[in-house]
Amino acid sequence: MSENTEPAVDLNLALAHGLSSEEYEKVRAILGRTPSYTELGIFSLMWSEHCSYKSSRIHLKRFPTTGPQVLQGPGENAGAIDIGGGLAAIFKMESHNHPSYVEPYQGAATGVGGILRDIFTMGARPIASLNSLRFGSPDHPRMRYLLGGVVGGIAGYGNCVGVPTVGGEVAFHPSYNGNILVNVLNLGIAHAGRIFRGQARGPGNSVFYVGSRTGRDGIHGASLLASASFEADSQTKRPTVQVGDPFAEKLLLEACLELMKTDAIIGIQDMGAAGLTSSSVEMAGRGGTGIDLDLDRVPVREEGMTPYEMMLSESQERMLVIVRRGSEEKVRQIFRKWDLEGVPVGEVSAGGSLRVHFRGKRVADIPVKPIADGAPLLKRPMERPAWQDEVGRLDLTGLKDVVHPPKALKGLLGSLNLCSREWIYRQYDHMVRTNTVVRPGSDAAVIRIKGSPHALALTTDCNGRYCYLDPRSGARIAVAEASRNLACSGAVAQALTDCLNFGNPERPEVMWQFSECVDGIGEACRALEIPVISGNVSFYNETEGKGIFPTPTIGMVGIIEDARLAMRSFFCKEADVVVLLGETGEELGGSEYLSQAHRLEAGPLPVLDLEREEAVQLACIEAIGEGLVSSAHDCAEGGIAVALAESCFHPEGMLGAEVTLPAGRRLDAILFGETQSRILLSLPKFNLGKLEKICQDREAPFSLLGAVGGSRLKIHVGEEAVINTALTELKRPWAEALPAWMV
Amino acid sequence: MKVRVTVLYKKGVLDPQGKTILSSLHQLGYKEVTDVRAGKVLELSLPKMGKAQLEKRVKEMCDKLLANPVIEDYQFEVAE
Amino acid sequence: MKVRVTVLYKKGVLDPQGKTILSSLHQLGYKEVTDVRAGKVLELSLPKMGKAQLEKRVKEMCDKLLANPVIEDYQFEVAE
Amino acid sequence: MKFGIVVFPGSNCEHDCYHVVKHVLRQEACFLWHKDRTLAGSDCVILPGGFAHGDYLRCGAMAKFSPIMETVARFAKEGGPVLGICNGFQILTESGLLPGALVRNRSLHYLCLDLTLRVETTNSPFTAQIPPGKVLKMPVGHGEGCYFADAKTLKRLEVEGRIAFRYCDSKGNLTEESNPNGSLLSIAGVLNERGNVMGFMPHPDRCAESILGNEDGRLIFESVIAATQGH
Ligand SMILES: Nc1ncnc2c1ncn2[C@@H]1O[C@H](COP(=O)(O)OP(=O)(O)O)[C@@H](O)[C@H]1O
Ligand SMILES: [Mg+2]
Repeated sequence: MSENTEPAVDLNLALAHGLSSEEYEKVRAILGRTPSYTELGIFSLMWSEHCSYKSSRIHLKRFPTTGPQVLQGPGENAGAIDIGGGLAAIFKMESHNHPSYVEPYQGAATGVGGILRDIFTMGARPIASLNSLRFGSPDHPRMRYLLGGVVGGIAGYGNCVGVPTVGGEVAFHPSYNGNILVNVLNLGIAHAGRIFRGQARGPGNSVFYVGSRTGRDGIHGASLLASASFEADSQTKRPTVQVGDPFAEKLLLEACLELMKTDAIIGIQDMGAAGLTSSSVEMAGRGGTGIDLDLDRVPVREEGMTPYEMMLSESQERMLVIVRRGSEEKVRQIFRKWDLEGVPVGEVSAGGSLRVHFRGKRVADIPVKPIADGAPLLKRPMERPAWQDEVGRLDLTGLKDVVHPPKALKGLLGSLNLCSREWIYRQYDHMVRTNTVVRPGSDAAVIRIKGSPHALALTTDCNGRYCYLDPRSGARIAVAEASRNLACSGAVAQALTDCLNFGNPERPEVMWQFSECVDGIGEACRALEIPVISGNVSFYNETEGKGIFPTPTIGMVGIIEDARLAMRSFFCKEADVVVLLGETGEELGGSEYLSQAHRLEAGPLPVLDLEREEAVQLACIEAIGEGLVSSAHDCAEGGIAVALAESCFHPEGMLGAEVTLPAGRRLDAILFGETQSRILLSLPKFNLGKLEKICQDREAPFSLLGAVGGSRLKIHVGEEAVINTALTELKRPWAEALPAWMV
Repeated sequence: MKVRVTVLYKKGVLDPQGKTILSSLHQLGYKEVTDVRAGKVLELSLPKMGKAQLEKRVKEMCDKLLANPVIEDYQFEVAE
Repeated sequence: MKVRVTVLYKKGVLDPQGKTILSSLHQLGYKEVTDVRAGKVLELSLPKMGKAQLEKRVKEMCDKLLANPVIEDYQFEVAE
Repeated sequence: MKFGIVVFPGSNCEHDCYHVVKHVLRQEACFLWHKDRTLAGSDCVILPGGFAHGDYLRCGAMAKFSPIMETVARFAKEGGPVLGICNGFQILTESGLLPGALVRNRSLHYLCLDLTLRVETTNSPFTAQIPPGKVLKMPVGHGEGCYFADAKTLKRLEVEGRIAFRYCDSKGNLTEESNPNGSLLSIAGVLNERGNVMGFMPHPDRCAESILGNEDGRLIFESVIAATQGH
């Protein structure tokens, strides 16, 4: 399509691009004229929900984002923290929900590719990924296909690039029937003094295009796919999904890291969603400069591509690099070595405008500042849903207590939400790079840092049901649980990234859920002193007016001082004593048990006292740090009974336990209630005194439950033996549920 | 009878395998090859049946399972 | 012109993918399918050339790169 | 001694091998770029794991044409020890330096987990230090590790004692369940005729340090070191 056959720009075309009429007027005001077709495309991308965060920005400001460890907070491609020894950990989480629903393998694969680029664009070598997945009802006819495809795609891409996938989470609930969630976290390591940023400085410096060629991939993907709900009839309008090329990504990664050892780079940014447009506008915006682009030089893989298409293409495995003048040859050389494109496509300019040229014509001329910073900022209406009070209530009178606890326990262990995830993580190469000290299957993954005594612990957490029943508390609990998982590995939480998955922000109740969750995260972060350093918002996870459970996934990273002390969650020594940090209340609200045994999703959430939480975690970390402990496991979904059973399932040889829990009013609540701030420890008896002392000093409740040993799990409540079951019998449903369902 | 189903990426969709094989062929000196597309082939064995019936059934299998219309095109033919 | 190269496992080499697709087809109710073999197809674009020349070159490419004679058989035909 | 570790585009365990050789075993190590033709004085060549050329088309299919492979073949012919790990094994079979081929796992899935395997011959530079019949624990990470060769070749391998390792259960028995990928004869590693080239699906590079909970992989590296230094 040549320029004169491009459609004429008017309000209707702008509306079709997803701009509102006010936004279109603002575009005309900024330019002082009607935009060209290409310019309209550029504005529509930059001001899409996905790129501009227009609905969420005013809320995200409420996150705490600073701390002495923070080297880079939100606003760059990823966040960075100091991990000592002159090193930085750089990490971020991102969603690829909609594409994964349409084409699970490629959708998930390109999701991994995108987040990897966000990390290595900052100068870090990616060393670990995690994935947080949500699927619909197990009965839904597409779910097997979706899960198989998503896991295959994550494996296919991550394994090939050589970045281990060391952990994650998976949950099933009908609210995700029409919108599964695929959130991927990646973490890389860089020299703290050599973090690269996405900024275009120094007029006259070259703008290089590196990586794969540009095709007509996913034009309007970011703005339309991620900024509009799915409707049943929209099947045909869905744009194509990109196919990932992990081999090209691997070459791009190595080439970029090699280039980063030179002094050629002024700024660098990946071309992910919104491609050439967002990378050039954002880099010029941060650098306070302009950029001149010559599209005739952009390497393309299809014939007849128009400027509009080139600017909007979302082809994967590409980067834009601002190269110091005089270093061009070095860049060419390195990219030639790796058989990749590496060509200058423009120059940094002083004028403060993005000027795009094609076949001798200027096809776009947009002042950068107003398009980058002037993106609409919406204060969308919020309203607490009318049904919120109702779902928060729970009347237990008339609800029968558990009759056959072993059966109930086996049912929970064999449910898709709680069963073993090994079928998934054994498809992920979780050992490549030989840093994985604690593999998937424990509370948090642990990665040693070669050349440093420290290790990093990583986890992702979120309970969507909690966030639906009480968004603020649910989000607080997600942060607390993530940090507790790290504590169980012996790590002190340093910072978090988030992926906020919500429904349609144009609905006031969704916006209210969002705002509540942001506040919940903020509260917990302040109390536990964990800053938010990066994140991602995914709205419009909605089909035919029905949104998903609000799902603010938390990805968290902590440091273990001495990598050799990294802790796992499995009982491993006969005759160790079993201790509970924290106290078991009788809180059934929101629990997995209620949902499974009584089909009830209701009730007040378990109370989270952040001071108590901190005390328990600190006691756990200190005990591990002093080498007192043999295992540590947090009590989460399924309550203490499930946590005990999981602790017995040591992958290299099961080991049983016999414990006694204090009696109370309801047996189901004692066994399966999800009271917060509880950690199960096992330790040699002679360390008990020291542990008790630590707990006293920290004011963390402490109780002796029993001892490790044998091949059965025996649980007494008060005087009564309520569970006495062979481990093999408990483990079978747990181990077999997922593979059996997948068949 | 045997039906051979060929599934290739749609035109315009990146084909990383095809691209990589092309550059290997070039390195080996087969410069005359200008493009490679890589896909899968599935050879189905079926009892004898009428053409219309066959076409209907195989088309259904392709739409439901063998190809994803979002990124792939398919075609099929009777092989034997 | 376009040449379509089809690469399938030799008889005697296990084809788990074919088997899996077969059982999925059965689950979906396509019981009439009695066997599935899964393989690769490579569509090469070449300039026009004589048949003998073409056969020679493509055969070479297959023997050297496109198929592994230990496990695979290939065949090719002019598609367009 | 000096280990040369070949880097193909898409290799991703080259650093892992380098780390073990250099920092764990305190030997010399260098990277060899696939486009070069020199082994830089290496006493042993390692073809590391990964996805050379993305493993597009077939694993190892394109890597066999890298210029360095001619040099590696010559080195092997002269009796130099060559160890192909995982993707390196696939490259060795594609290049014809080892017989057979590695095809897709029976389960169709990539598999990353610890396995047990049994050493079948100590008559090679890679296994000489391992007690005969010993069961080792090692991780695998592959999607295409199912060893295939025709009946004649398999027979020869057996007769000539060129099956180096077999997957087995923890007691050393060959069982259906302990064969993770469907390999014929449960083969996990094979040797060339002369015994100086070994292809091996498991990852000794991933289990050579106490912090990773397993040091069985050291035995293979230590065997090569002893064999070379014994010369
Ligand atoms: N999608 C996944 N990919 C990799 N590992 C996973 C995945 N889902 C769960 N896991 C692993 O399984 C274990 C159990 O997960 P989860 O039940 O969420 O733990 P917790 O309740 O302690 O947070 C963890 O080690 C986790 O990393
Ligand atoms: Mg969790």
